[in-house]
Amino acid sequence: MRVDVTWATAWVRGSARTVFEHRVAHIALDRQIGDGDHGENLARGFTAVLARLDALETAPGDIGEVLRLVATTLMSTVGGAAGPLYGTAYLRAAKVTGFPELDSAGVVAMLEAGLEGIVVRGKASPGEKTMVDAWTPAVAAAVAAAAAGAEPDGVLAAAAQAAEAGAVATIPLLATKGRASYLGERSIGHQDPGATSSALILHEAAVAAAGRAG
Amino acid sequence: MRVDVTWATAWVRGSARTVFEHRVAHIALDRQIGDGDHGENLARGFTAVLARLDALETAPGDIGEVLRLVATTLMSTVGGAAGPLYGTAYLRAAKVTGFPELDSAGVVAMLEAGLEGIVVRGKASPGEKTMVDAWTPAVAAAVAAAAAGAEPDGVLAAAAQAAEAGAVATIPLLATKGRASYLGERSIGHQDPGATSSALILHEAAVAAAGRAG
Amino acid sequence: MKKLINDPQTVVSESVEGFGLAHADVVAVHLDPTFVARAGGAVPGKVGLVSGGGSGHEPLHAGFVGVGMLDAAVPGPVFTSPTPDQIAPAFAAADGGAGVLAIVKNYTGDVLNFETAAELAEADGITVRTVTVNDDVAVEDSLYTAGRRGVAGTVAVEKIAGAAAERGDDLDAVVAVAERVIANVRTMGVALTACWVPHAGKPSFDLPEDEIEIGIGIHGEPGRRRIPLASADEITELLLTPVADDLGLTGGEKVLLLVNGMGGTPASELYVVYRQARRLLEARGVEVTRSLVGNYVTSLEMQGASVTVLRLDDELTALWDAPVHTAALRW
Amino acid sequence: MKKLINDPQTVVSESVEGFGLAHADVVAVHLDPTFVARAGGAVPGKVGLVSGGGSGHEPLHAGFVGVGMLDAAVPGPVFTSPTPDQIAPAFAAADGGAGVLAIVKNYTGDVLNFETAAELAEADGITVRTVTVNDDVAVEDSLYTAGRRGVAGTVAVEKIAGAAAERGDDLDAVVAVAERVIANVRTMGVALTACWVPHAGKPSFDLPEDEIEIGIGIHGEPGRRRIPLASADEITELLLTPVADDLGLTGGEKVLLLVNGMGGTPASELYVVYRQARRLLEARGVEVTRSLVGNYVTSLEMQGASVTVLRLDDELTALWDAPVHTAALRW
Ligand SMILES: Nc1ncnc2c1ncn2[C@@H]1O[C@H](COP(=O)(O)OP(=O)(O)O)[C@@H](O)[C@H]1O
Ligand SMILES: Nc1ncnc2c1ncn2[C@@H]1O[C@H](COP(=O)(O)OP(=O)(O)O)[C@@H](O)[C@H]1O
Ligand SMILES: [Mg+2]
Ligand SMILES: [Mg+2]
Ligand SMILES: [Mg+2]
Ligand SMILES: [Mg+2]
Repeated sequence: MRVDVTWATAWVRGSARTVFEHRVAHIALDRQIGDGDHGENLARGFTAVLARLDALETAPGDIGEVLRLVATTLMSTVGGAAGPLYGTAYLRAAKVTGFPELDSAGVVAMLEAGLEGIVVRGKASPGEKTMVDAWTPAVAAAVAAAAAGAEPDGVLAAAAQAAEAGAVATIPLLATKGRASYLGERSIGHQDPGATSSALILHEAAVAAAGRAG
Repeated sequence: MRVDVTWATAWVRGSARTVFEHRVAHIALDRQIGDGDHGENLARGFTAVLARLDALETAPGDIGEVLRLVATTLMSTVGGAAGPLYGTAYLRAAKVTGFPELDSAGVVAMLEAGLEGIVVRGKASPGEKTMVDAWTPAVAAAVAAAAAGAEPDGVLAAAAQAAEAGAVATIPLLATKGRASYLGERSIGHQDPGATSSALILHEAAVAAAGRAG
Repeated sequence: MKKLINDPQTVVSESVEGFGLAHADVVAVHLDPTFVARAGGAVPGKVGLVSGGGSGHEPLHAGFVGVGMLDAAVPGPVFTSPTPDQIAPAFAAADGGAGVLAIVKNYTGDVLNFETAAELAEADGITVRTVTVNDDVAVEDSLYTAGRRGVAGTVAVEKIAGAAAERGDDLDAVVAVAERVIANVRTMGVALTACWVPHAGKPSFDLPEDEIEIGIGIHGEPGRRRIPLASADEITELLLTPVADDLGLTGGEKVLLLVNGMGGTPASELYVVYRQARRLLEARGVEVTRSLVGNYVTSLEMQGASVTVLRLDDELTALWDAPVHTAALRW
Repeated sequence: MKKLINDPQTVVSESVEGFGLAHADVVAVHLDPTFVARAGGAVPGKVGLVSGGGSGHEPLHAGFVGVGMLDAAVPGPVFTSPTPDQIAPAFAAADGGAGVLAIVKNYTGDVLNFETAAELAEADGITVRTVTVNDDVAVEDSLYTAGRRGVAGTVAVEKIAGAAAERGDDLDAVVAVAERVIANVRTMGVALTACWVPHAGKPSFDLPEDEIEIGIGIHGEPGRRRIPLASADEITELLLTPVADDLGLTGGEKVLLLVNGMGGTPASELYVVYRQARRLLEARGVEVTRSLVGNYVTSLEMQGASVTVLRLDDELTALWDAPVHTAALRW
């Protein structure tokens, strides 16, 4: 139930696992409307994240420390569009999570900061068929859940579910940002790889919180 | 029945036809143990031969004149190994056929001169899996037929039949001359393209003589 | 798809290492983080030129490091932008005290990573200015996209800006020359086959035996549209026309014509394309005064080509003609 | 197989025409009969160098016409030797009064057609001497073949003999230098895919997805043997070992290492091969003092590579380093 530094580590390890498992699936999606490297990029990044996590001499003191490690590692190993976007998301999130534990408002703040980082870097609006289309409904759902009195794990679960729906909802969209935009009309009918990986990663945040509860 | 200048023209036109018809077959053979151009080379050459034949203002006066036209045309349009080899064969043959008509001895002399031209240029012995393996038995059969009293058309028919058998007999041979020799053992089991085209062309010589008789 | 590689994970580093060994007279390769610098280091007082991007476009960019062109190149993984922690040291290696020009092809990934690297370098006191190459006219309506892509025209930007830096122009002047090239260069490409990214195990797109993709980029992505295979002359016209139209060539101009191979197309075919592109330009009254034909900005082993036209003036021509000594371009 | 051509029958002439337009500063193209001569014509008093052979190996040979290398090149149809009526005029165009050296790759067709052309030229009073390049060690037992084939080593022969002619060596001396290169250069190649001759409509041989051909020539013919696909390092060892063995390299030698692409292999892979070839040579105690990596002697769009080693001495090195200005080689 507690969204604390142990949760953060579990989230990151879960994210790595899901990124490895979906490596081929992400490549396949990116091959349709991009250049086929999204799965490889994220797998390379999270391999490095795990390595740095395992190499730590002292356990991270707070959530922000974990997220900062993820941010700098992804920034320096992922490359492509996803590297700076995810990197900035984690970096911004790290800035508002310098605590041992988050309450529901803290979880919302973390997700809001992540989305803000993506938008600041990538300048995409909702509906442009990017990872913003997973993060925007996720933040909205988190805000609503917290307002309705949900616990931190419930807030994360709501965010994950909305992100997943948002990712699927990118299918009919025409891409106007990122590499898929070069395809014009031909980008319609395919799910955005970055929105897909975002939903999977947010799903792991909820799983990690639920797992701690169970 | 007469092996004269009309026959020579008919032979050349028949040769062109058979070369066009077997273009793909010769390419296929050459693709197995060479570089796949033999059919294209001969088709290009005989296309030029027909063009020059058609462009003649006065009909050729003797067999040698026809064969010299073929020789120089093939030499300057076929390229590859086959160009100089066939070119020299026709050139040598032209030298001994400066007559309106050939008797059986004349036909033998023509075939001997052709073979000699090929050997002088290419320096191949029988059994090296080249066109020499069609021409050598053809000359031998022509000599035998003439000695047995055959008419010119009979001499040509005997030569054609032996050439055909000689071409087929190249299949089990290991190539030691020409491009196929680079394949070593892998040249075994394939019929030599140049021997094959030689047999077809000699076949047309017999057909042209028989056609005149019929 | 068969590849002459050992391992998809190591192909870039091994290739860059081999490149460094083969061209030690021109470049010095740094392996961790990976970037390629001019042999002998930064030239004091000269503006440093840095470019980079995903690998798989060779000889771009490392093949253009050397006297008269780039001071450093930063290769990312195949078709994936390099990361800021590679780019920032390359900026530092290229800086001779007169500032650095970053030449970035317009892809979100490249733009974002170079932007972050520039921030890091600026924090270390290095002045970085950036130009973004966007010559691909296949992306027609750039209002609805991330803007036009940067493709083969990049070679012209790097060569000409490199010559300006080499003759001693300051950073503002080098930026201005680069921007002038960018404003005057346009490209359009065609793919006959897809390429195979080493780790993907699949072609970058599926294309039937009788169809081609018009308006491709250089990352193995599909093009803007698919058409039946046509003759080289017809295809060349489909490439050249939007290029010449977009440049507004009406006659009397002097241009550089670059026919660029995508990696797997024989040189003989590139010259067939060049012949027709030149005829079409001449039919418009445009004079081709400089030419380049070959594999310069590739997509691995993709079969296809792109046609690039750069409108020249006397200064751009002189800078194009200025000496260059790199692995892939030398005169 | 898709090709950027208009018609298999016209691809060579259109390509050569485009080549001439693109490189008018270096070459002058003659179209009927087809040959490519140095711009400005024969150099009086200089030995003329002429080479040629089937097309499909570009940039060989036309790409090597220019100052410091060939005076004329004669392209035949794809993979088919040119004819004497093309070659003889090329001899005449190259003759500056000091005689002509014909550089012929050892194929029956090339040998016979050049021989006939030399007879024609001699009849016109032009002295022609011929050297036959036969660097391909794949053809092991040359007693039972038409001798070893001439492949990528041809570039070294043309460059070095060209430099000797350019510095004013007489015909005997140029022949001697060319023979010395031929005696010291060896090559071996691999194909990952076959190529497609334009008029054939089929690949030049059938090769499964998991096999490669070792010991290929440059005419799309199958190699000496077929093996399962292996790593680049393993393949490179299969190529380099017979080359180094045949040259008898035991350590202490200085060599030129040429990694040549067959046309369809990306540059990045050639550098992976180069890296390993260089490591293997160094492990033998052989010093690589000169290098060349790229598509120089190709087989249309074939994927594959060849490894060439030339044992150098001081004179050959100096001649290799001498200035050259051709479409494909320039320094
Ligand atoms: N401007 C942008 N804003 C937000 N997300 C973006 C933007 N551009 C691209 N993306 C995301 O990045 C994903 C592609 O990432 P990746 O394949 O790793 O990088 P690249 O496109 O450089 O190959 C897209 O699916 C999209 O979700
Ligand atoms: N030295 C030779 N003597 C006789 N015939 C030869 C010799 N070398 C090659 N040939 C013949 O030439 C044929 C190949 O001709 P072609 O394919 O047109 O030329 P290339 O081998 O140059 O591609 C072979 O099938 C063989 O019959
Ligand atoms: Mg991608
Ligand atoms: Mg042949
Ligand atoms: Mg990418
Ligand atoms: Mg041939």
